[in-house]
Amino acid sequence: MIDNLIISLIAIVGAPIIGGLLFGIDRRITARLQNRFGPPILQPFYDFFKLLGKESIAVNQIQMMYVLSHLFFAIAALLMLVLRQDLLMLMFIFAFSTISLIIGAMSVRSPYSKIGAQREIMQMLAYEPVLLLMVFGVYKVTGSFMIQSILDYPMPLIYSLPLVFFAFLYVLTIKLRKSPFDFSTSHHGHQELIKGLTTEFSGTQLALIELTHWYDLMILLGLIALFFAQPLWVGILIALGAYFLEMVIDNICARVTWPWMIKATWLIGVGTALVNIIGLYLRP
Amino acid sequence: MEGYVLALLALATLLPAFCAAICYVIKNRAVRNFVVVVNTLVLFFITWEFVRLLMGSNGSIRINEGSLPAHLGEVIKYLDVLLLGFIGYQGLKLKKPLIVALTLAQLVPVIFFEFFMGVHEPTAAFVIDYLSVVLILLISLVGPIIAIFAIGYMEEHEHHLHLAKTKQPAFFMVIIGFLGAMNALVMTNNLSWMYFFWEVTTLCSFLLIKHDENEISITNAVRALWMNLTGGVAFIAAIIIIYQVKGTLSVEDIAVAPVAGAFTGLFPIALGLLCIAGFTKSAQFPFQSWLLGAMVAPTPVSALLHSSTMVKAGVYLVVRIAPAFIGTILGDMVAIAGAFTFMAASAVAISQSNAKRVLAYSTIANLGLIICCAGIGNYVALAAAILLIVFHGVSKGLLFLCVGTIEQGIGSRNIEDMQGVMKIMPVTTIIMVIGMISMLLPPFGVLITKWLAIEAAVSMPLVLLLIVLGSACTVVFWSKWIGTVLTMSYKPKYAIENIPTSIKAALGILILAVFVVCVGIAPMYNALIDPQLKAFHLTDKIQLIGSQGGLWLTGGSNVAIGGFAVLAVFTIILALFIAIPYYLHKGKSADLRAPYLCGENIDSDLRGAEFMGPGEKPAGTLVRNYYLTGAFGEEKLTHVLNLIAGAIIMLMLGMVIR
Amino acid sequence: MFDFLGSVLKNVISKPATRMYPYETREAMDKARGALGEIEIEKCIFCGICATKCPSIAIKVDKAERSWEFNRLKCIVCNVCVEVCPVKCLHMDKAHLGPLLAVEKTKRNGPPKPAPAAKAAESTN
Amino acid sequence: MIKTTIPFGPQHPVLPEPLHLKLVMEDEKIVEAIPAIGYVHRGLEKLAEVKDFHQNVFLVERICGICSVQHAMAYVQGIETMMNIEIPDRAKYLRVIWAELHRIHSHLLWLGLFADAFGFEALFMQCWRDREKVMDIMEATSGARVVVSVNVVGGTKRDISSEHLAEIIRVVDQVKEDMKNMENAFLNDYTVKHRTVGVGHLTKEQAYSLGAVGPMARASGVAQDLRTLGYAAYNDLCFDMVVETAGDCWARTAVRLKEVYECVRLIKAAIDKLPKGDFAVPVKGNPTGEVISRVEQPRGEVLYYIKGNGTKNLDRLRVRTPTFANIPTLLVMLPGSQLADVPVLLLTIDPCISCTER
Amino acid sequence: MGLMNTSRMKSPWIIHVNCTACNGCDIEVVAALTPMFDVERFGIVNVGNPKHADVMVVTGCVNPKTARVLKNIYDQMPEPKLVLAIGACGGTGGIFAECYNVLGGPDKVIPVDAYVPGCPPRPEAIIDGAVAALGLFEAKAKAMKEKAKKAAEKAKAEA
Amino acid sequence: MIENIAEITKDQLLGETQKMSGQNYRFVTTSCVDLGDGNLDVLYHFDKDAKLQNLRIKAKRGEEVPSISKIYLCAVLVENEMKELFGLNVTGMAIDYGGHMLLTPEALKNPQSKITIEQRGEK
Ligand code: NFV
Ligand code: SF4
Ligand code: SF4
Ligand code: SF4
Repeated sequence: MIDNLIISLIAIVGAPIIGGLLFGIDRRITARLQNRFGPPILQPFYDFFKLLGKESIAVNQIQMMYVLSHLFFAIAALLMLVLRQDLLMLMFIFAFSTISLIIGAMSVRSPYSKIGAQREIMQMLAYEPVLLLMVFGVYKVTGSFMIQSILDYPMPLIYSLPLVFFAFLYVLTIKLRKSPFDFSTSHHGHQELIKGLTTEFSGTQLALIELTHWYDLMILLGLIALFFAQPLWVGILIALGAYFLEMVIDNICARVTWPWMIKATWLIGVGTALVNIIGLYLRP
Repeated sequence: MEGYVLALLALATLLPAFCAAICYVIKNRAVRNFVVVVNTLVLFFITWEFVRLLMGSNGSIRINEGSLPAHLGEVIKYLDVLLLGFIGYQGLKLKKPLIVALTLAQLVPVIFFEFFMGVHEPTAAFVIDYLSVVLILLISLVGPIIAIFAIGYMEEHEHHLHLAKTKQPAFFMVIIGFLGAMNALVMTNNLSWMYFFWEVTTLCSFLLIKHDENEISITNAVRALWMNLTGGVAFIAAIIIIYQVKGTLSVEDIAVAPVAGAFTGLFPIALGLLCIAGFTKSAQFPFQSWLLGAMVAPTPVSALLHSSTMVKAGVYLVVRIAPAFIGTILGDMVAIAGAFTFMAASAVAISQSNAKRVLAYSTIANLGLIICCAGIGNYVALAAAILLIVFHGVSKGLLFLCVGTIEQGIGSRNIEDMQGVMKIMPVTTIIMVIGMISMLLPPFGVLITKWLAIEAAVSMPLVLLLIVLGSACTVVFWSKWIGTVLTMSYKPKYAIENIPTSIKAALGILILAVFVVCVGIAPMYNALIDPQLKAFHLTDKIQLIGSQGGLWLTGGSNVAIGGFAVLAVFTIILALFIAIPYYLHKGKSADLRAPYLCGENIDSDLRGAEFMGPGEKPAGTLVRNYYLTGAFGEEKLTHVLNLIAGAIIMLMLGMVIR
Repeated sequence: MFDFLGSVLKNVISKPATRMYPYETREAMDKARGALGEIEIEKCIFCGICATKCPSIAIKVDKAERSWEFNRLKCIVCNVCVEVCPVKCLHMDKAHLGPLLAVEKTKRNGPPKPAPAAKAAESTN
Repeated sequence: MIKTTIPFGPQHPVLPEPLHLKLVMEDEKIVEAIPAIGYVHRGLEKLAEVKDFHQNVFLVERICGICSVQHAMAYVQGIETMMNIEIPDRAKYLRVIWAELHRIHSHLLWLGLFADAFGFEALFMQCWRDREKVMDIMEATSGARVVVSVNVVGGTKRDISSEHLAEIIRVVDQVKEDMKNMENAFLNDYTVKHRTVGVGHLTKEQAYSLGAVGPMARASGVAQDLRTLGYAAYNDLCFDMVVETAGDCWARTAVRLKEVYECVRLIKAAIDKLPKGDFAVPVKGNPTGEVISRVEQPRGEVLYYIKGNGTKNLDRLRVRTPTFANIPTLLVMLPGSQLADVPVLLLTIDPCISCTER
Repeated sequence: MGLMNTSRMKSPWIIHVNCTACNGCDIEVVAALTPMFDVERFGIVNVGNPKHADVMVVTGCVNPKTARVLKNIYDQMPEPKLVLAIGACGGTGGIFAECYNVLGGPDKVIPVDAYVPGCPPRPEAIIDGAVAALGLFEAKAKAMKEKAKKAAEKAKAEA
Repeated sequence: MIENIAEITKDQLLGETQKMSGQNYRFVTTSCVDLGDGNLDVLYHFDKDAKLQNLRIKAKRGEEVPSISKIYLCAVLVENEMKELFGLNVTGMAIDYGGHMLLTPEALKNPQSKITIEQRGEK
């Protein structure tokens, strides 16, 4: 019990620090990929604290609540991860976090954030099945939904779930809102929806959304690491490698459109994951 | 003891019937309201007593044929014929040959079977086990609340229609009678009696849908009638076959796990027919259209049909006989059919902008999931099925009542018109949003059952894929609806809406129920559902236990292989609930700015919905939700989906025959 | 899909194209038009040609007051005044000028015009 | 059925310039798009009537910073015809060199912004990085990066020294090299093609009857480029027109990309043939009469109508810019497209609102 | 002074508002964001949304239509905020100051904190301007706090 | 000085334009010139194979001139502009901005016409 408490605390405090740093490195590397010098590595933290110090303005007065629930549920999902709980429920909790933001974005009357929210919903429509299928593949291999049992499983999951891993990487691009799938909101504001989902969030609210991104990143990287759970450091290295891959993909793709994304994700993501899973069934 | 139970039983069935009669005879509003309230209270009491008695018993409360008044069987037989006769008469009156034909298709076998075959009625006429009690709980708690809601609603409704003569007496009669029939249906152990109550619900629903007596409601009522009569035909056919094969009509004896070699011959077909009867009643694809058509009825009717009665009869039947086909090809096909309906209905719901139709499709989807779970038929799946019956009933009842209230408030049931309803009807809106969240998100029950269903469906990849795709679709239609009703862009002067007391009471009780069933999921599961599952004598290794404020799956060795601590997540929700009033209070209008409109807001009006358009003319902004009609359009999809669903059912029967 | 991969990877390993201004400044181009330099007011004869030729009306010359007033924030750095000045008392700086924190006009007053006045005084005398 | 209505612009990160559109949509399909302009209208044509005709060169350069060289060129050529000034040959060639350098910068700028419109940040950065090389050479030869002010009535303001000429050749060759990479990304990349191929299709007839000009028209197969008129030194440089026939955004990208190569060729040819001698002649007198002067801008044909009255002020200076002619194509292209394609379509006409509204 | 202030200085997010500019300044502002000058080194990002921005970069003069837009965008920015006016137009209206549809520089509509002269100013000059403007953040933040305090007191007095 | 210019009356305008369109000319633009005292010259420029063909009509400020946007849709912008800046009353435009395409309703009317001293004083 006490162990769990300590682990949770470390996760809650440590995740955003590492996540923020990773985002800083991301921005630096992205800059380098574009032949620029790039911002300091600590830039995300500067942004975060600056945002905390801004005047709080809002379009309606309970916007903050959605942001908080966006954050809380992301933390809850992270805790489920570090406490090695049910993977499937983790996905649902994680989805709750996103839905909070969607509802928050829809509750303000800005047309851009509303359309951004609609697009985010479409993204969920695209990636949710893949995430659930991934969980299912994990179960098929380990015989349990608990993350604990993945860690206990003697062989890295990647051996049995290579295609599922690929599908997950695919979805990761959507979840991290990287190009080519950055249409609900993009980290640089040059798109038709201004900032999409986050258009009407500013100051502290935006800071908290940033913070949630950091948690999200850690959760997703954690999930990647799970595929290589034995030994853990390989998992972490691969997770970082996957993140680098995302950065590169971000920089060599144009933004596609969401109808294409849904089609492609259901075909490629769901397809490959299914092939893998059916393979598992056929395997004696 | 026996006598007391008998009295309770009589009360549960006959009191509603009696109250119904009073409602019809004494056409006085005050009396009617009084009767409805008394009926409610008595039903609550009965439910409570049943639970108490069941807890004290060894698994079920049984009432033998012998202790019933003599000739009850005879009476029911005659009533049966009378009922069919009445339906046939309705068909004649409306000049619908199809209905007459379907009635005859039942009447002939019924008369033949009941009067000429010399049927042995089973000894245990009524067996009330945990499953029955769960449904009684649902029927007798949610049903009367909807009746209470109807008091306020119908007043307004009739006011709206400018009726010369009120039709409320008939309305309340049918509604309350309906509850009695449902109660009897879930308690009886006699298949042919169940058939009688089944047909009573069919008739009641027909009368209720027809209530407004305009062209469209009559058309839709007729559609509901013939579809359900089709199910009735399947039912009576199944009864005859079962009696031929098994020589008994006792549900208890039928619903046992098949011994090796028993699942051959005609018996599986009978089970398949019963399933089809269940499909029609619970509006599975391709029989979904009657339930959608039923939306024309006044909202309490929809609420009743969707939450606690009618459609639940269908899934009840399937779950009830599920042990008989667990692990067989029939079970697999039922699971596929259910999962397919789940996916199909969820997908079509995306394209709907009519709130009630969205709810209807969601109902169909959830019933599909229940049936799917019954088909999968392992320990976890059946637990999911029964839990979902409860959660869905409570939440859906609530949602329909909310939509009804909002519809009367804003004069539209279109989701697009609900933008900003938060300002006009804040309380109803918040209740509705909680209701919707309870259909979609953790830690509420419906999601937990979806989670259980997915965890249970691991043995069937196709079913799993369908569930997974379907649940992605549910996210779409719920979240856009929630977002729409919550739209508000400035500190509104909350005009707390003025709604009739009865509606307030109904909404209040139901929202409480939503929370109670979720918070109390572990005890509820342990007390009511686990024993039932034990009684099914399932042989799965994976078990479900309720502890630590949540549900946990365990493998053979008591190690958790999955689980969810509901209470932990409730803590977060609670924290958020504390945050709401804080931020409501904190937001000063000085901090509130109009939304960004590319710099062309007409003025700094906080409503911020207008911008300066071309030619210096003001224009309003508006964002409509996406309905993806290109991909998920109802007209386009329905035919295809119906064909597929029909094929699945044909396949089901075909495979069983082989 | 991966047509740009080579370019970005090349970018990662090569040095960024960024000029590290303000830490490193590059040399100003020859004849670059940075900003109009300080007027050599002693040379100016207040003929007003610069003011009339300036396309942006950034210069005001008051002959009587012997003042030359320049609005830096209006100047479009076109070099015309430099070209037309008969006594070449204006010149163009290659480097640009720093930001201003307020609108300010540069007003330069020439030294009082002693010679003709003295002459006039002499002649009357 | 209620339809989604949203404003797009005037302050919008996709477009650096203020253009407002009222978009009416069904889901994300545009059903109606009405442009509103006037956010950059200054009334410059009127101002030109009170400045003298030499000063007006600086004024018309500031109609727009992206195409200032050609604006000045069109203006001074107009005045020169009116006043019957024959400028020295060297000035003609110098004008071509600067104009084509300017065209390269404008096209690279557009390519970058276009890449940004479909969310390809790295490509945007790459284009602008290469554009900086052109800007540097501009500054070296003229003293300013953007508004170079090299054209004056009667010739050019300065000469280009032979070192700078060599430098120019080096730079344009380098740009050409770098362009090869980008060309691949722009024309072959799957995701890019997903966003450009078939988007904003205009047939040849549509393009012609809507009065499209420049790359817009040439991408639809309308062979029309005013450099064929042979003003300045274009007659001697064997100018090749770039024409594509697909008529969609992809074709327009292709036209502009290939025009950069053509510019490079023209610059090198001009430097090759650059005659020795003076680069300006003195100007006396004032313009009088009416004249129409046309020049091919990066975005297409610009038309100057100038009316002089014998004084140093003009009676009327009228400018019809290419974007002005291309905006009507939006009225045809936008309805029926997707919201996500709006930035792409807006940029595909290479909008320059400051030119449009003057 | 303090974490907050360092952060403010190190993370100025800009919104680029093109009023009635000739594009000369605009492309130089954009050029400052691109590899050669890369102002992201200072944490500057063009967010394009007033609700996220700290610094407004205005190019061009204002005409009646853009005056309206400019005011609106400025009002939607949260405090503390700065305005940086670019170019001759941004200062006084530049060469267009005498046009019939030009009101003058943006300081006719909103308070401007720093001006960058030039037509157009080089990206280097724009960087200089941004750096100079950032020095004003501290005072702005203080003023904001003061204002908030006063507002709170007033609210208390009313209550 | 301008080649290929035909002087026509404003009643001939639509017919002549129709002819131009029949000969497959491309519409370039119109130019409006204020001659003082409310007299306007309107030039219509057409182009075929880089050869210009011009029409010139004379009108008074406020006078009705038919729109050619039915023949050449692309003329709407310039006709709206003439209406707004010169006060030429162009009728029957395909898209009518109601005289507020470029300017706000509060702005000076017809700003590009020759403004007399008194009028300018108002501004
Ligand atoms: N439109 C336009 Fe221009 C060009 N090319 C010109 O006249 O850019 Ni601003
Ligand atoms: S032109 Fe030269 S001398 Fe004449 S006023 Fe100007 S600065 Fe002085
Ligand atoms: S440089 Fe040009 S704008 Fe500046 S003062 Fe001299 S003439 Fe006027
Ligand atoms: S200052 Fe010069 S370059 Fe900048 S907008 Fe004004 S005229 Fe254009």
